[in-house]
Amino acid sequence: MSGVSDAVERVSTNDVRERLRNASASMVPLVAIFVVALAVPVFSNDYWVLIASRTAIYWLLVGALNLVVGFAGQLAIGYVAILTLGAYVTTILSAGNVSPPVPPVIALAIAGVAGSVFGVIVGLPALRLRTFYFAISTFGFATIVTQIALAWQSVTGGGIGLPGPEFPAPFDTRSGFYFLCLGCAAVCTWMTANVAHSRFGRALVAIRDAEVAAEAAGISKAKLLVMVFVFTGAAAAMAGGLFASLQTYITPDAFTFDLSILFFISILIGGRGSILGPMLGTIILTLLPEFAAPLAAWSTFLYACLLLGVVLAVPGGIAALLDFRNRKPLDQHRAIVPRADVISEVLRPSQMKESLTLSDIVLSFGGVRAVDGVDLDIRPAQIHGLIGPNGSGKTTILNIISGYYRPQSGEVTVGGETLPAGRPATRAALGIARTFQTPRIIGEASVIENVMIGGTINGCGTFAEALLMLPRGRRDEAMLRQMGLLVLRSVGLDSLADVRADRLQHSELRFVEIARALMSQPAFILLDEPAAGLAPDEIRRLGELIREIVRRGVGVLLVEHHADLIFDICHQVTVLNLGRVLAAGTPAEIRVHKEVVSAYLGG
Amino acid sequence: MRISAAEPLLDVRGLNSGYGKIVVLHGVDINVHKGEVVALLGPNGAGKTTLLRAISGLLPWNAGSVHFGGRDLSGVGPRESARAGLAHVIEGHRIFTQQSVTDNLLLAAYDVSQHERMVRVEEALSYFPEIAAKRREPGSSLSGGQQQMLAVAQGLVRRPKLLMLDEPSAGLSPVLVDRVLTVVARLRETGTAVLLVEQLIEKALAVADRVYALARGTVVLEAGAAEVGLAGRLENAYFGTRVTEFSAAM
Amino acid sequence: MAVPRRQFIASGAAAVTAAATLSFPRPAVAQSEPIRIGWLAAMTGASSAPAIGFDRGVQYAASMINAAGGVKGRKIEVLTRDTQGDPTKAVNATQEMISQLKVHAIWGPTNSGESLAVTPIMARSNMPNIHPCVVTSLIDTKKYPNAFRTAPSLGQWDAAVRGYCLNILKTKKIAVIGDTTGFGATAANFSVDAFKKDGADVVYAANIDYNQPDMTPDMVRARDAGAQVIVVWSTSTGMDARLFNTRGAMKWDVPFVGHSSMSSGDVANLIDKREYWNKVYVIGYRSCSFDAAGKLPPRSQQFVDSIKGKVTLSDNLLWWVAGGVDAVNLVAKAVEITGSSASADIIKYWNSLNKFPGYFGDYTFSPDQHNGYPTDDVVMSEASSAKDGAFSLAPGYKA
Amino acid sequence: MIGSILASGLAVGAVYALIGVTYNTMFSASRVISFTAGMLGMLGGVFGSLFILRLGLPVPVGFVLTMGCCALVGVITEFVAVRPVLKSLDQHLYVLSTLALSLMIQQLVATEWSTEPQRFPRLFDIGSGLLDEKFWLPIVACAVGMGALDLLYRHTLVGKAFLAIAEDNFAARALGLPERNLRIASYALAAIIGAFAGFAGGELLLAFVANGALLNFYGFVPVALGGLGSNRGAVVAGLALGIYQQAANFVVGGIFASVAVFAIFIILLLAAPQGLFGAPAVRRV
Repeated sequence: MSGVSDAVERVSTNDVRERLRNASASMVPLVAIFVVALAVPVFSNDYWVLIASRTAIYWLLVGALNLVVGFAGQLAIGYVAILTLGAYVTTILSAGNVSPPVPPVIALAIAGVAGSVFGVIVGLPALRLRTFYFAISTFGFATIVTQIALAWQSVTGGGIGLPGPEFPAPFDTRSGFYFLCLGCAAVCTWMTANVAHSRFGRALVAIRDAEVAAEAAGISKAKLLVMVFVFTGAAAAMAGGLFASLQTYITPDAFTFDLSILFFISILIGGRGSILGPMLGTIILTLLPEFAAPLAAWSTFLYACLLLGVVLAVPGGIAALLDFRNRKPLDQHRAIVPRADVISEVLRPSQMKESLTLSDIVLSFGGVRAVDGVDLDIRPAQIHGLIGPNGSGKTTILNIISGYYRPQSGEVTVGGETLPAGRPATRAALGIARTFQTPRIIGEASVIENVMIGGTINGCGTFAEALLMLPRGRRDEAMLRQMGLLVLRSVGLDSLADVRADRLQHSELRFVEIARALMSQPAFILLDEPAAGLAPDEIRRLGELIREIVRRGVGVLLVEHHADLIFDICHQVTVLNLGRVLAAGTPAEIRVHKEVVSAYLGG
Repeated sequence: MRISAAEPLLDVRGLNSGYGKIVVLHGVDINVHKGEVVALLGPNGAGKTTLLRAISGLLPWNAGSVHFGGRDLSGVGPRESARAGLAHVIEGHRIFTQQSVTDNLLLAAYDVSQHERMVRVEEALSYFPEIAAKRREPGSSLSGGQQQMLAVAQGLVRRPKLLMLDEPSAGLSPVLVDRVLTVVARLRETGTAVLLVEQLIEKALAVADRVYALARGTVVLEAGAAEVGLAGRLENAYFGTRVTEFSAAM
Repeated sequence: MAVPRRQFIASGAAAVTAAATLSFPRPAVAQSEPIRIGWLAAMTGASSAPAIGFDRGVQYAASMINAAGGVKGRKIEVLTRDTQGDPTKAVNATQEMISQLKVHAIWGPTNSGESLAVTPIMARSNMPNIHPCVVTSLIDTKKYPNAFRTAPSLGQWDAAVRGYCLNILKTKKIAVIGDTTGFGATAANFSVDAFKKDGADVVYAANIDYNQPDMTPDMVRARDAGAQVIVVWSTSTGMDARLFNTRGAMKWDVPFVGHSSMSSGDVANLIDKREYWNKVYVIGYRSCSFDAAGKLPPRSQQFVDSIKGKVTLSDNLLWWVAGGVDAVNLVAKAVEITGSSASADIIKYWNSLNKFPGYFGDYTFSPDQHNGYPTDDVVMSEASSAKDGAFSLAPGYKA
Repeated sequence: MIGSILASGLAVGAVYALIGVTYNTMFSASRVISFTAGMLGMLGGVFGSLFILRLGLPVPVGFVLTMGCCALVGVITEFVAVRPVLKSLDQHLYVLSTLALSLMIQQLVATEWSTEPQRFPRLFDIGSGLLDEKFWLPIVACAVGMGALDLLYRHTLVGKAFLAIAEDNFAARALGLPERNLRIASYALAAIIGAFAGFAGGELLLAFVANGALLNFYGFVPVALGGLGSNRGAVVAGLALGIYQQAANFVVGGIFASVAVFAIFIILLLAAPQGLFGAPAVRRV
């Protein structure tokens, strides 16, 4: 995509510095915590080193699980299953119950591999099951694993269990082992942060909060989740291996369901989509019982109170408490001032010469024919207006084009090439972007992040590259952020780039959606009532913006109730009524078309 | 502006409302007098449905006031407004398909005293013989038009002072539309006020005393249903051209 | 974003100060400092009954010694941590006792799951440890020279049960039932193997989920297999009672032999008819058994009299209380004789014990034998005969 | 042999089914799946034992008190764990709030009642062996409960209002139905159903704190397999689950029984995510 590479070239050094500052700013507290953690053995004793090791191990798991629960929003409450698996694999291999003894470190690595496989198995139901169902299924796996550990006595030692692996020097002392755990935790945190700040991290959040928009941006939920499950599984299993060594001995009853709940809760009281929050959550929940030793009998109760308190008082979790940047008030009298001139920087002249064509589309829900043999022809560099009373099938047609609905007959083609029906995730790559009637925005993410979602498919680095922050991954980030800022400037929202999206006004969200659509350098944009809820002057600016977009050769399909806007900017207008085309032509023709007027006004 | 000496039954002033961040209504002023049929017209997305929801308390409003029968309805939920005699028949004839016609009506009579309920139900059914015949059958067995009648009947069960109908004609054949609208006419005779949201202008004008046209969340036109050249003015109001002139003209 | 950092340092600092304030001068230097005994007790959570019983003994013994002026002027200080039967909590608590509370000896934990996890940790710092947990592998003078067992091992329990079934009841066809917990599964398997070794015929063996509402299928199978005795390895009173009720309903007079949970008071509440509790024989101890004349052994009787009014026995077992007392006394004695509370000295003293007269039993340890409880003192007793925490000997024993 | 498997299978199945109905009743009133459902079953047993055995009250009094207390718990659930999170159902905060509440209930019972199973009173003392009341009581209770619910839903206006809210909450509100009070009422109702299950199954499952978590899961399985919101499905799936579980206990033994149950649960759910009588997923755009 030449336009994109232009953008990359245009990444000036201070943009890069800016980007690094943003990324590192969020890292500062994490690093600080690890620095303090490093000092624990120095000015305290083995007891606190043990507790610290435990915290580090839990965080190793929670940190990774955070991607599944906190970012992707999958309610995986049974992750102790993978901890258990990891613990047993590491222990059994290094004890040599089934094979010649393996050095613990290698056993740990093998456990990681096993964990990533098992992680996918435990995770896959998420693609098919509703949230709560998925939660229960993970809980099911947790039970199955412990029961098998109990039954398979010859290998797992059954009820008596096995002595945990002992790591070789320098990890054979309390502090030596602690630094091992801390190291693993640090690496895991670094990787999670990399993913979180990459297009993959944003895609996960998109799946959580705006799944439909995510699909429209070409994000494949299945692919993404599998990659995350692999990573999380590996981390969780390795945490298990370390856990086994820390416990010095593992029995099935050491892997209580409470442990699973602890992991899960740490994330949620920490706050979804944050790394610092869950980390503090883990630390607090691990330390709490130690300070409250006399209250042991009531620990669970207090724990539950804490949870309930957080849910009711601060649903955003610790992260929300610490989010100061979004506390400072926004300028109340701000206005959206699109910069038409910037559009020329954002969009390269579209090469698309053919038009997007709908031929004889029929789709009925139940008995009702929502769309009844509609033909439509959206030409490049033209605005095609689509109007009609409620329930005349306008939005349905948009959903057919963008692949959410599968028409019973008829097809959608671009230059004679048929678009796969019912597969929304393919559209972005085909150069078709869209906005939604009610903005599908990730409220908890910043405006720029929301916009960058639209460019997800433009990235070329793989998940692994993002994980390890390899050059290509870094370049993707630079490019996307650069593009994002440009696009925001073009729609006139660059001043709000780092603000939480849910703090914006409705009208601004509409422009954010357009910005997101522009990110993918589309050949066609489908706008679903972009003017709804906008003030007259905003509508005017919207009109100018659309005009400018079209000047770059993009074809626009505009579904709108504001007749004035339609007649103002459209080249072609199609009027629908009861799923049929009532009339089509230039605004002038339509404006005087008797049937239209009556149908539109009723009568 | 037609000023009436009598205190209006429903008096809405400077109402702002919407969904979450989306402000749909910008300072709407309308009123309905006792026994009067008022049609609320306007293009899609103008905020007609939103207005009805705000009045009946289904939607909270952030500014302005609503008085019904002299009572301030601010912060009052749909249940209280219904008890106060303000019945709202929402769009899309959303009746309870799994329950019988009679039960649907009994539910509307939830607050009515035990012995009174069946009386009210029969009374409501008397307006619609065609569904009275199907009183035992589940709502799902009714045709779209019959479901709409049932929805209207639900509104009547409470013997409301004001009945708000949201697009009762949507998806109905012309014949059925007339059936529903004749009921409106009958109600006027019994002294019940009606606030009617309609797409079909002619039909609306036929039964209405007054019309309001709503566009982009504000009242762009108020007129007597009988005034001449109304259609043209409506058209302009709809398509948003020279709106200022019209509002100035009023 | 400076605040989180501050927060963490705050809690970190709290940790450190806590460490500072709680840490004590090294035992060797101060001879007047109290003798600190760490007590790892599963006081709450499931199967907390034994710990509660032990605790009464522990507190009683400590108060007695302190009332008498302590050991050479040194008071006994019992530091209890409630592990709730959770190995993870036990590991934390043990490390806390070693590095933070700087205890001189540790008594407990009271169940094997926890003990398995903490024993290596104690061994690492050579912490003198006494515990009543049965799992055989817990005692290993090579790996854990610091760990001593003052109660029978699983092997000793099983020997008693097996001996009773084969030699006294003279049964040949055995059914073995365990629950699905770690202990149940292990003990059952162990028992099955041992019976087979002794040439007995194990006609039925099963693990039952203790939440299973109805035991009929398993009981019917056992009967059809021709079982003459049913050996039960479970700590679940619910499961025990269900087994008894099923046997009663089946009008089958097969004896139950096995774990002492079958004699717990909870079972009494759960059985449909009192007589369903007959012909149930549980592991007991000579020191806590009434002979045919209904008398306890003299030493035990004198102990019971001495604690009368101070410790309630009605709702728990005598051997728990006695065991708790003995644990404290073993530590106190070690300090008294050696005049030191150093780990090495305590362990050295324990290793020298021969028939140390405890209330629960006579303990004998040597450098390569840390199973201190005399096998012959493990006997079977009538489950339903509980009186002040003691039981009558099962039929067939000569007093 | 088969007889006793069927007897205990149907009995526990009936309890599971009623807990499933508890889940459904809460769900249809609020679209919330509450972890407290199983706890209510447990409380039904514990309160029953407390009032009748420990406090020595006559059975009818004990029964009424048990239902009353549990109804109260249900109402508390609505106020504490459900209403506050209704605004943000999509965030699934209800999973946490109800989980927290159920943990509290469990902990309270464990410390204030007992961690060991306690006896539940013999109510009628009718039958023995396979026809023992502990087996048929839950089954009868299930039948009675479903019958009563049917009467409520078909022949009382409140019941119809419950259905109305379940079918179309918005329309119900527009109609002027007291939606909030009805929601509270259905939480009380749900709690009573759960308590009823626990009470009827008391002789079988005993008054045991661990039953809470147990029923939470085994009560949810019928809901998932039968289809969320479908009581018919819950009953069918519940009874099936009971028999399957007892058969598994018998065939593969205690240790693998739970594995068998979880395995079949996950497999069936993947095969039919909406369950037997469940509604298909709603359109997203």
